[in-house]
Amino acid sequence: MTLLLSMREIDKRFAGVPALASASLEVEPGEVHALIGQNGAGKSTMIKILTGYYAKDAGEILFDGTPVEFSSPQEAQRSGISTIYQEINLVPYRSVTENICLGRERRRFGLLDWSAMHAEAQALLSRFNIHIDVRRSLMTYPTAIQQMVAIARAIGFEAKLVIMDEPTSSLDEKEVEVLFDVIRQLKAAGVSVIFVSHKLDELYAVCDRVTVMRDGRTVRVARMSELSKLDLVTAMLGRELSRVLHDEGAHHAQAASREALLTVEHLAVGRRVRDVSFDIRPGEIVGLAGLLGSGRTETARVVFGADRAEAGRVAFGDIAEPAAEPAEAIRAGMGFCSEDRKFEGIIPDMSVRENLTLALMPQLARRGVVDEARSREIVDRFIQRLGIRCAGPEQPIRELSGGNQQKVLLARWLCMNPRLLILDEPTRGIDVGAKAEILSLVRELAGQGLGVLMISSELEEVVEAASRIFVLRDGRSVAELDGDEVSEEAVMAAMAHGHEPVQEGADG
Amino acid sequence: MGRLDTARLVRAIGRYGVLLALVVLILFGWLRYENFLGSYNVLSVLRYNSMFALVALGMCFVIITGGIDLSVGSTAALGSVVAALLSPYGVLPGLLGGLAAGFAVGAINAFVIIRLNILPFIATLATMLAASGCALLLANNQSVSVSYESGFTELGQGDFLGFPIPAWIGLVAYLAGSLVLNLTAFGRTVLAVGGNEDATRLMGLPTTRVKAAVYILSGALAGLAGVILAAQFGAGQPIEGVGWELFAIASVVVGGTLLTGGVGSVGSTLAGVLLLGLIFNILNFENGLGWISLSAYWQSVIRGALLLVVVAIQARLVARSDDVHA
Amino acid sequence: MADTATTHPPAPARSTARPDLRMFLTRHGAWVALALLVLFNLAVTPNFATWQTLNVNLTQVCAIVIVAVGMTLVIATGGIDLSVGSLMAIAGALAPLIFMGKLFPLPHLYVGIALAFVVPVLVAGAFGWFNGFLITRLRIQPIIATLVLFIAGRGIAQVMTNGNLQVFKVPEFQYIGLGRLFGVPFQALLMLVIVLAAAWMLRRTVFGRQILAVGGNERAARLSGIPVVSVKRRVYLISGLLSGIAGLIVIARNSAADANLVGLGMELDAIAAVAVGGTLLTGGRATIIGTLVGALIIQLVRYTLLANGVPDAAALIAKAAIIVLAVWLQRQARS
Amino acid sequence: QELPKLKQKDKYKVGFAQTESNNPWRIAQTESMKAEAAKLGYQLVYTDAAGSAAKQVADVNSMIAQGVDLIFLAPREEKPLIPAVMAAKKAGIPVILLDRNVDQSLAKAGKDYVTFIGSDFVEEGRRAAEALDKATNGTAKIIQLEGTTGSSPANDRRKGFEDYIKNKPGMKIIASQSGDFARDKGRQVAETLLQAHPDATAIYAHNDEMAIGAISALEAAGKKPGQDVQIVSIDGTRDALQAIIDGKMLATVECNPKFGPKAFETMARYAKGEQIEPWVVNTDRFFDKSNAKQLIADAY
Ligand SMILES: Nc1ncnc2c1ncn2[C@@H]1O[C@H](COP(=O)(O)OP(=O)(O)OP(=O)(O)O)[C@@H](O)[C@H]1O
Ligand SMILES: Nc1ncnc2c1ncn2[C@@H]1O[C@H](COP(=O)(O)OP(=O)(O)OP(=O)(O)O)[C@@H](O)[C@H]1O
Ligand SMILES: [Mg+2]
Ligand SMILES: [Mg+2]
Repeated sequence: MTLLLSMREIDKRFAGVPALASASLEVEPGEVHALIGQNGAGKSTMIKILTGYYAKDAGEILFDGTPVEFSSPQEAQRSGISTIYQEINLVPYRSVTENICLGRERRRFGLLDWSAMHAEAQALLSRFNIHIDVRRSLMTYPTAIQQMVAIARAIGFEAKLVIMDEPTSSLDEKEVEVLFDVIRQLKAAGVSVIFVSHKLDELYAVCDRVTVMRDGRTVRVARMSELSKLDLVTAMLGRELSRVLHDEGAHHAQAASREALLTVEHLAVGRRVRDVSFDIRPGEIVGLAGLLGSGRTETARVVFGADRAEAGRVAFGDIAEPAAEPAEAIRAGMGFCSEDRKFEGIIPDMSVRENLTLALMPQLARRGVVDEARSREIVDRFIQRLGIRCAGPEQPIRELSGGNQQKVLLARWLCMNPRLLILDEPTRGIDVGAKAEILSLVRELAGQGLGVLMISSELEEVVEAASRIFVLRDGRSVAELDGDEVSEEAVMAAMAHGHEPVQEGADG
Repeated sequence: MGRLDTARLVRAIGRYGVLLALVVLILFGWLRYENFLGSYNVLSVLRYNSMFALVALGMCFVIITGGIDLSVGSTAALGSVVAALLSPYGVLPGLLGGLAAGFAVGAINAFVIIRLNILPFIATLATMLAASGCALLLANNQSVSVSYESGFTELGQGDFLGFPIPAWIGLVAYLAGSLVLNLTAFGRTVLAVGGNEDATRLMGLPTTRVKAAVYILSGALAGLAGVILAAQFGAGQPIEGVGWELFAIASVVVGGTLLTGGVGSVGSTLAGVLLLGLIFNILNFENGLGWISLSAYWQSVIRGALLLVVVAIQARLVARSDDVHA
Repeated sequence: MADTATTHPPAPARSTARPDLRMFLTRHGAWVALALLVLFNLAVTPNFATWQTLNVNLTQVCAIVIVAVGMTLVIATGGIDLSVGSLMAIAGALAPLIFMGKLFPLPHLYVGIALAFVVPVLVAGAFGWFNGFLITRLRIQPIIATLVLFIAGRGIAQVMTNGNLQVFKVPEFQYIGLGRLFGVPFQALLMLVIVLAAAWMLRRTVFGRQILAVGGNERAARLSGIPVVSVKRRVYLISGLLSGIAGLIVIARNSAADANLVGLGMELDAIAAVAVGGTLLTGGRATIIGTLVGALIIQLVRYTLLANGVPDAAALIAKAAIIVLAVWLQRQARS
Repeated sequence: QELPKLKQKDKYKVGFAQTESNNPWRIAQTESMKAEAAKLGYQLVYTDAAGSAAKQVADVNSMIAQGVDLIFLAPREEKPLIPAVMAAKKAGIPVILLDRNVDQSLAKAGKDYVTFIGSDFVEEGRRAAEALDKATNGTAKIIQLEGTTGSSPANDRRKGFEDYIKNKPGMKIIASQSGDFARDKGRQVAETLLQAHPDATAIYAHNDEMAIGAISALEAAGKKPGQDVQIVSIDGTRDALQAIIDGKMLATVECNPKFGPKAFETMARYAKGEQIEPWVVNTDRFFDKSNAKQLIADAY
């Protein structure tokens, strides 16, 4: 069979630092091809080179049998390569329709035919079981919807190859299932798919073959079925992943004996959070589970003082009032790692060091002057401890791979020694090795008395890490699962009970 | 149900806040001053402000892409000089000459911003200096008479169906502008580029071309304003146009367009132009009442204060409509 | 897993081996441009290599640099301040009113002079704070918020003086513009102190870091506990204070305060200096020393064109070309 | 069409369209107009074009809309104000021009507007050159500080001066740059030009403000104004007269801003039906050390 895509011996350096060294990738027609590797292995770079976003330093690319060198994503798209990039790359202020239809507008009498385009957008989204008002601006929808819009946009183009760079990192399991159906439909229609993900189970569910990258090189190409999970991980990391033990029972017992660290009662904000109550004790990891849009993020933001509560009580330690500003919450000993890395997390032009010590600055300063030596020492320690892959602490954070940025943001809060840490999708886009590392770190800190509120769309992760789980549905707490009750099935049941497909705007 | 309706209302007021302010101001003038809504005053206000309207239209497109064009004032001056120099050869040469001059400045802006990768603020600040230098050189440091024989002055001083020709030109430009922004792929791409340029590029849209186009459009419209300037006042004026860019930016922003790009409306820009233009007119009428003979200094204080009131209200409304659907 | 970083081959040292011309230009573009200008003048301009030339250029650039330092901080937070020129006019109009005893009777001339140094600067600062208030509290975009005082501020100064020129001869007050310390113009020393203090502040202090964080990503900064609102208000306040100082220097130098003209067009000069110096106009990155160099470049360009008799119209074009060239040099290797 | 007539009334509503108010001269002019109107009890509609000819036309139009009886117009420029003059004529409102005229090929005094009251910028430049010529015996290396580039006083004062020295072989302009009619800018330009041309023996400034700036530039460069370098300029401000008394300046040609009395007097004459001459000449005095001391009291 002739190959649809063949990238050979690709080299790419950024300011002298190699990101790709003789990497290769081959995709057959009509297959779903997995591309995996640790954070910073070069997957996204490989894709951006293919679509002409970056220029390669060396190597050749054959697409559909002919050598190509796209100079812009536009050109790649015209040749039949449709791409969903890792960071959601859409235009937040514009409507959902525009985000889907830009670039292939419907026209009537030479002018845009809005009604046809709205219909088309609606139709595309309904393939994903999403029924929203496509006229509203994209930014009014949560990350997951935005991700689906990006996917809908990409498959809306007539393409021979669809590239998905971590499309599932902000989706929950239901949505992921829907996405897989769509991928299978694409495959049946003879379209090839490149699928990047850190969630290994997903790969086994849809992918035919896999290319494993490590340090900018291609280290393994195989049929998915021929490779066990363990082999896959070993190939990725270059060594075996020693399973981190699940010592939940121990600190669970310890936690139960103490006073509540955080108590939230009947919290309400706008339409998203109507009546949420939960509590966290020191040393305890509490999970907040729920479907997309159930109000978890909003709840967390209010607790942290980023948004104002309309009703309800938040008590943290001996403070009875909800914080009015994040600064206040931070002073009281809270940390909050936002789900939106790009817009609420990194400060792109600042170095890794400055990003990492951002929240710590007041403590690092003596009479307003930053103690650089201490900051350097702390940063070095955390780069070591979390295995952050960067050229050095002075590298601008925007040059880091997505996963490594996430680790820096985690470190921003860990270095504060907080009493309570709120993690909203903390392992989004993080490779298996690092994920295990982060989870064990969180557990270790909890062992030292840190309270953790963990929000994650990966049920498995929540269930594994948390000793108690509160379930939200439509902005209300509907269940509390403790100790032995915690299981994926139980959470799922609580989440879904009486659940109707989330619909928006229908009642407007 | 009721809640949603108020939400919508607030949003609508936010969007049409300028319009509301405009209506209030007109009512105020009508009640307070004699002849304020007389056809003489209305038509001459329209005739005069049509130049600013054209410049603001171009600025609106530029700002929507997240850029800015400080060169419009001196581009208009340059356009007026070129048009005046060519006016003896007829209406068309004068018109095209002015347009071409504006087009050229716009193209230089586009080149400097896109090819040399220099921020719009600085690039257009430089062309603002350069265009005014060119205008002075071409005009030999003096105003250049237009030809009164060739009919060129009709473009600025003439009427069509009892309505000033410059106002017609402005009206047509705004209709076309609104059509382009809302009903063509180009217009939508302009909005997208302003919303998130990188994403738009990754979405496979021709961001470079669109950006180049808006600067050229802005230049050409400024050139057209220059043609009207020359025709309306019978002279190409190399030193006119000072502060036009700020007037245009203010109109666009008062109209509710975000300077960060991505959101904007052609119609409310026009309302913004009329609002700011009327403030000058009203101050002149106020002086005529004889209650207080305002010195020019108080006038600028009042203008600043009025601008503040308008943008503060606008900001409030936008913030509230944000809260509603954020 | 704790040693992930070390399982990778160590990243090669970042191209220290290659003395790359492009890298050099990026880092020192502004200095290179300045050096080229000086060389050009040495070769072409008559009587360039004299102390008096240095003196003339230094004293002419002081006001711009002082204002541009404030502008750099404002721009670093992602804002802009168009009102600087008007604030200079207000401070400039107020000072003579005070020391000439027109506002309130003075017990002693020296009291008046002391107040004339302090009050106008504080008033300008208060107006700067007002800018910050509009931007943070009413959430008005900086360019428009400061446009308000750009328009009204000069009007206020004119109203205070009824537009009249205030002429004075008060050597004690004029020391700020005419005095010399160890043979160096006092205003140049003042400028140097301000530049160094601001540069140190931006690099070393928490406040400096906060300014850059707010400019780099406001939402992230807020979620990291940075008091975004107060950081912004403070930079506009500083910009106002510095404008006030610059206003005093200008009137002292001229023995006259002219509310109509003091600081006219200053905002564009200052912004141009900031940009030529290599500060990103979108915020998040800034260099004070760069701004100093940028202002020197612009000053020297002006000097060169004047001294060589380039007609004003042509000088405008040349100035434009040089601004573009200088900024382009900076951008070269960054992309 | 005939020149509009003015009815005789007790009280008039008159318009005064000022060009700008950013310099002492303009402020003195406005004050003089306002004072005179107040004295006569007339209602004055005052507008300020902030330096824009186009806005000034719009200002005149708003006066027409308000139905004033007569318009005093201080035209920003010769050509672009023609439409304003014509619009007023069409609306039946007489116009009197102050301090600058409009292009005579397009509009004529006595036909399109009543008259022009003012002095002659070209003549002012010529008289300044003459004074310098006499003081230096026809030998001078001159630095010229021009007014705002493109403005008509700058162009005319330059023309008058340069025309005069054309046939004086000993008088040469060695540098000429714009100081924007402003003291600060004038000083900075003078500082630079003196650095590049240390051999200069005279400075001609298009107004007094720049001349004062030049004096402080000379002092900063360690030269003696009035001895090493002669300075002539135009306007006749109090500061300039003081400088003449102090021996720092050679002479200044008056350009009197106090238009009020003459303007309203001319208006009254016109209302009575008198035939007005096309140019009501402002006789400008000339100040040097012979008369500066006596006259400084009524300088503005
Ligand atoms: N613009 C850039 N400038 C400098 N270095 C870069 C740039 N983009 C990527 N890199 C570097 O290239 C390497 C590969 O990055 P890439 O984004 O391709 O990783 P990835 O495999 O997609 O990782 P992840 O799973 O975290 O998304 C990383 O070390 C990163 O730091
Ligand atoms: N499938 C959907 N269809 C329509 N609207 C949705 C959907 N999912 C979420 N939303 C919107 O998002 C709001 C809640 O978002 P929020 O971020 O608070 O919840 P979340 O549980 O944290 O979700 P996420 O996991 O995406 O962060 C809902 O009120 C709704 O307006
Ligand atoms: Mg990636
Ligand atoms: Mg969430």
